[in-house]
Amino acid sequence: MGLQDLRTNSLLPGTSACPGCPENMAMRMVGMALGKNVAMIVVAGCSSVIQGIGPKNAYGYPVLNIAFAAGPAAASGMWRAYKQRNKDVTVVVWAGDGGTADIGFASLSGAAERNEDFIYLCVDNEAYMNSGGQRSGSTPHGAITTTTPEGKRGNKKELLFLMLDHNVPFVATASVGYPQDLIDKLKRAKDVNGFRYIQILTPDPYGWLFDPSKTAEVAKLAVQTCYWPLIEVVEGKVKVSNESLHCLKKETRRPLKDFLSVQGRYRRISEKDYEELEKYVDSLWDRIKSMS
Amino acid sequence: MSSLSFEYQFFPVSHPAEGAGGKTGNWRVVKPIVSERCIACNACFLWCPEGTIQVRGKRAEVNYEYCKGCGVCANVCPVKAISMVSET
Amino acid sequence: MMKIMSGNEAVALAVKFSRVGVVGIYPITPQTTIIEELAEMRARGEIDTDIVRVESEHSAMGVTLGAAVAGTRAFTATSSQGLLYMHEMIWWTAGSRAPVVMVVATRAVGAPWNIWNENTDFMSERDSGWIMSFASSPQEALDLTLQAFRISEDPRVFVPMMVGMDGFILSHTKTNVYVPSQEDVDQFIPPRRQPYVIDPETQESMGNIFQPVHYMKLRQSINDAIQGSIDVIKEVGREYEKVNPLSDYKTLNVQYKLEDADYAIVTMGAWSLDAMEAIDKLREKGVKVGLYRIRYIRPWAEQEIRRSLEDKRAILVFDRATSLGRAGPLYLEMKATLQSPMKGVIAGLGGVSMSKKDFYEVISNFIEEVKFGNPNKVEWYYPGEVKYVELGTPRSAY
Amino acid sequence: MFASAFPIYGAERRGAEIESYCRISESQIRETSPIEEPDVVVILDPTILKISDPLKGLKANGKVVLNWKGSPPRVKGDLHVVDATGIAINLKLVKSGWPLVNVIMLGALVKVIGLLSLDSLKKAIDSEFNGNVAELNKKAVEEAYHEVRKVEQLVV
Repeated sequence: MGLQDLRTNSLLPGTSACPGCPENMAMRMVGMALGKNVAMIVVAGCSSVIQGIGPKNAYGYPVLNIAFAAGPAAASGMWRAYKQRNKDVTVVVWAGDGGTADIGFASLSGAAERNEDFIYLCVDNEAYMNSGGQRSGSTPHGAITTTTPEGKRGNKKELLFLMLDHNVPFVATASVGYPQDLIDKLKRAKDVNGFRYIQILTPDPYGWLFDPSKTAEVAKLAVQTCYWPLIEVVEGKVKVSNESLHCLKKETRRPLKDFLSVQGRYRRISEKDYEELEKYVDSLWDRIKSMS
Repeated sequence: MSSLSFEYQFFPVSHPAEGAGGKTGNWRVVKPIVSERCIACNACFLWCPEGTIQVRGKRAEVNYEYCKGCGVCANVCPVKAISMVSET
Repeated sequence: MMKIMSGNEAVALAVKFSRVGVVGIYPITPQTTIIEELAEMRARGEIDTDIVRVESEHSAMGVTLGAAVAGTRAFTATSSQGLLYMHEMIWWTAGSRAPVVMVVATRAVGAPWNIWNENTDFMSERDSGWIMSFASSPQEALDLTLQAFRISEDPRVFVPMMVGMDGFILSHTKTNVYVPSQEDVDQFIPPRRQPYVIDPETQESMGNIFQPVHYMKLRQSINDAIQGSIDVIKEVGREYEKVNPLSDYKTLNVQYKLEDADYAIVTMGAWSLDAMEAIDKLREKGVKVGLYRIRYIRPWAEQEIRRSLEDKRAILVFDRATSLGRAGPLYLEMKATLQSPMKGVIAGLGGVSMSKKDFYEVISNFIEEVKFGNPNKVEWYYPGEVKYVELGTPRSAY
Repeated sequence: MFASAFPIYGAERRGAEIESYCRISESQIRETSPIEEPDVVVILDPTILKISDPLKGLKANGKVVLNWKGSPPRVKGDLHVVDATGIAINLKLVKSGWPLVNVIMLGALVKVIGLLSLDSLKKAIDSEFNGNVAELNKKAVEEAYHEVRKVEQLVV
């Protein structure tokens, strides 16, 4: 399929997003992958603002905006309503890492346990960016946020593994640095029944402190340095994307500092913090290897 | 029931539309200019956060009404066909 | 057909008759047997309702709202802590203007733990933008739940509606209930109507940011729809007589021996019936006292209340709820409606029971106060043997 | 006939004391509060007599229906006893180790108050239970109906 055929307008020009917004990139890719028959639930976050001012809406999908913690629950009601009305609609929850790892985790976990039939997309920018960049459970060790000016102590909450432990049919990670990989995963997810979880790395120029024109590059660096894995787990079987295959061996990984040094949020990390982050990457891949 | 007036009824409902966040072209300080080096590869289309650049025919075209001038397109262009030029 | 059943069973039956599409449920005493009954009905194949057993009340309302905006009839029920945990979603549902129905089996709110009846949980939602009615018997719980679907799905209204009933006292009391036929209910409740449907076909979205003035207009719109629902409620009530010929819903609120009364007492919920027993006793002694029972908190039937009560010599308001630091919410509403001398009594909190004797005593004292003193005050009443409560209060040494 | 029945719960724990009330009337029942002066008290668990005062407020000629085995205790009121526990165990009406005496006691109650027939009690059982459970309960209430006996007490 040529790229020109992928122009489902999931997002219309003139959004309220900051320039260079990675969430908008991801939203456009969702449109390219899932086509028209989609209904969305957007929980509190940047995307509540990005849609712009009613009665206009910058998203090309019908959206139920909803309170922070209620996305997975509302989606559970929504797909069942479509089913009762004999409508073939893909229900998608769109949430940030705060909505996913923190305030919304109970309802996410509940919906996953019930194997509700929808796609949950977590756009992970590793902090509460909509309220100005406060730390979330998904903020990595050492990162400076407005509430951790000394750098966060403790690692990122491992949502990937937490969701895998729910034994849902489809779990994947993706990065806006690699659109084709994300689009392919979304297309495959669309054809799976039951609960599907995809966590998409969306590097935020204003929270991570880099030039907004570099959003795509930073999203690639995260994958190249193996900080962010591109994997897909279907029915318990792990598949590592081509872009991440080099991460399986420590020797072939690109040095983590190539990813960290382009971001202002790591400007104060010590040698020990750096080692801590390297250990995080090692354990991440050890765990992925142990599953395959 | 048709005789009753429902004029007081108002619902928080919206519809897809361009410019829901305003005429965002005004946000720009630099603007992307596409040169003849463009090979119509679609990389800019794929990554543009606003959907304001599309390949028509053999060259990418920018929708300046809404382009915010973030410069992502210039960076992802494999042949450096897009340059960011000051608005002033 | 008459059957013996509890308030919770009656509500479950109403949900069945209303052909609800999706129910989001989470257990909490004393509401739990509603959802257990619905689950049993589903297991027996009596209903097609999709029952979602969620992980919290917040999610129960989330499911209910999601299903409602996507085009089905939706229901949930809760109590006390659950209602409070759901609070955010109750407001979100009100703002979304999604017609949904919820039953609240009322219960005290902790701390400390208390599972018994009190109406403060229910009353604490009165600013949220729902139509709120309160039953006084299992029969009324059934009737009001059926009417709630009709009222909230009326295009002149399009506001969610909750039905309250006293926990245990109604939820668990088994008594005679007139059960309507499915055919009559089908005639009464038309296919679902709602203001918008979130669906790829309609491309309608709900709830992104609106300008401040649009937000304010929306709030006013909800306000006007709730106030305007008074006519709809009466119209629906009259039509409901075809479903239950024994019923009387011509007015929002209910009177008993009020017309020639000098004194009026105002109540809400199950204990209104105990109060009626006391009124009969007082009438036997020649005391002209009558009862006005509030069946709707929102909308507040201001004119109806004025018409019924403005000629009374004095009014006594019973609250099974509090606004701590002020007075009972019913008393405050009545104060804002009428100029008459008025006394507020707060009683029956946390499961303290009020018998007809207690009502007799409180009402008799009140009439004495009107005759020989100033009745305008708020009193906390402890009945019978718990009149004097010894409190062993430990104090920390600071 | 009108009826109204309701329990007073604590949190749900097997074996803890609970109270439950029932009113029966020719006319609509309005009172919702606990009964303070009962005409009849039914006691399912005899040990309650030692730890509490279930007969408080019992009317002067009020009746007591007590689940009891052996020589009956001296209590106020017009006492009737039946070994409901024995009937439950015989018929294997036992759940998680607890003899289920509540329905059985209804058999005795129906006999003592004489307002309702044994047949209508059986009908009620059929509307509440199915199959073998319904059959066993009907058998049990029949036994209780016939076995309940009035205790002649000396007025002290």
